[in-house]
Amino acid sequence: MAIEVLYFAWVRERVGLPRERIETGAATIRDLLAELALRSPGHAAALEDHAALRCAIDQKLTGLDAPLAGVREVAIFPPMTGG
Amino acid sequence: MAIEVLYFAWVRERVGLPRERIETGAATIRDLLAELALRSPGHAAALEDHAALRCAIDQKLTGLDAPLAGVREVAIFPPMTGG
Amino acid sequence: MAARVQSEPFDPALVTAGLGDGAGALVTFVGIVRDDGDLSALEIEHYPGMTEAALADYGQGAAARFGLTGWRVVHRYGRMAVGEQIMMVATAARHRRAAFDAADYLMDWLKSRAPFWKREIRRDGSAAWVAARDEDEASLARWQAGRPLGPP
Amino acid sequence: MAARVQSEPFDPALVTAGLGDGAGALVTFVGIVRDDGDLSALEIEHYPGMTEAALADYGQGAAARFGLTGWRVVHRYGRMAVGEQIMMVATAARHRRAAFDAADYLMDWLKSRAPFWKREIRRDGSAAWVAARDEDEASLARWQAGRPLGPP
Repeated sequence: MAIEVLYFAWVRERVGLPRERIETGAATIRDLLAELALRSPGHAAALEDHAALRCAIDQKLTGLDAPLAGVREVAIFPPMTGG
Repeated sequence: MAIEVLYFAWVRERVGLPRERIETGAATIRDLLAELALRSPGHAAALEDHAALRCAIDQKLTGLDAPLAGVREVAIFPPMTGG
Repeated sequence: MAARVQSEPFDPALVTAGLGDGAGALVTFVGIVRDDGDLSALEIEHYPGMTEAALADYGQGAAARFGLTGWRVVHRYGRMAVGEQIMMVATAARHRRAAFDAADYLMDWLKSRAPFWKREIRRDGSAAWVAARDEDEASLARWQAGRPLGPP
Repeated sequence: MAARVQSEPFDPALVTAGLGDGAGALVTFVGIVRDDGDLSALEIEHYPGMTEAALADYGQGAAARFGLTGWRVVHRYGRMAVGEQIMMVATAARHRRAAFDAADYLMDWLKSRAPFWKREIRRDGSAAWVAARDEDEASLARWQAGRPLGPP
């Protein structure tokens, strides 16, 4: 399936892209992160430490083990620092 | 000694005066209340229930058993309802 | 002057002017005459002289306890119609916890220990003094754990 | 619209306009870029689309939980110099406890669960992403006792 993947803050900077469209068969976000990490050294540096990452599926916060079936947009980012 | 006594809110209304200057030998505010209660039925109605009263000596909140020696101004009033 | 007692209305923007300078967090509380169905107005009596001193005292106490970078208190007296602003507390601090706690603490002091008395005027013209509420005393007592605070 | 995300500055008086109607208590929190010695500016990145939805969601959650009569959230993104206002929360309720708690609760959600990321720009031109703080997570966790709240 095709998924739009968005990156924010230092994840975006390390990956070197704000977003990319990918084809994947990954079952969960955790699986997707492992796939994405193989794309470039920047991806690997951004995505290797899962504990430092947060994510959203179709613009809703979720955990890394959330299933990806039917998903259009996944965002990967550091812990939020609003307020 | 001469003391200025001030009344506020329903204490003022029941006493019928906002303030009065009195001569007293009362040792504490509690003693003073007993003396004042003899002045009129309005004073009695205002001052009989000590648990419903709060007071200040020289514009500082204090308890009813505070000593009166050297005091210039005593205020008697219901529990405060600011804010 | 960080504490003011006045009969006139106040503008919150003027009360907080400059208060955020050097701060990271600014909290304000505004009390409003609440429409409870048949209330027409509030009349607030106070103790001139003592009121100003008490507000300054409680504000300085909050500033010391919570490490505020600034604070303001304005409290009105006299008659206020439903919907009018009664009073305002503003607290500024480097971090939000201190600003929130100081505003909350100051409100508890003002509710139960500042010399103001409210009278409710109903639409039918009847009037009654507002009774102090046990829950306001309980709210104030939250801050006293561990050390005595202010007057008895 | 009770939640706004914008790059421009905001005027707290306009944000709270009309919010006190029917309420007895109005609490506001304003976050300001704090002068910590060598900070020049903050840059805030956000997740367009999700941000607006998240702020509306958290505001509606607070309104339901605390019985608010009204609420507003404004959060800026982009570059802000020291002293500028970053964001604001305003909560209105019949009683002060609900207004204070709702503002405090909303701030905890915004700090840790709204999709904003801050970068500090120092006077020497260096820049660094602000790390999330454990104490912000702990502050948010205070509200979760008793029942689960929102997303994991």
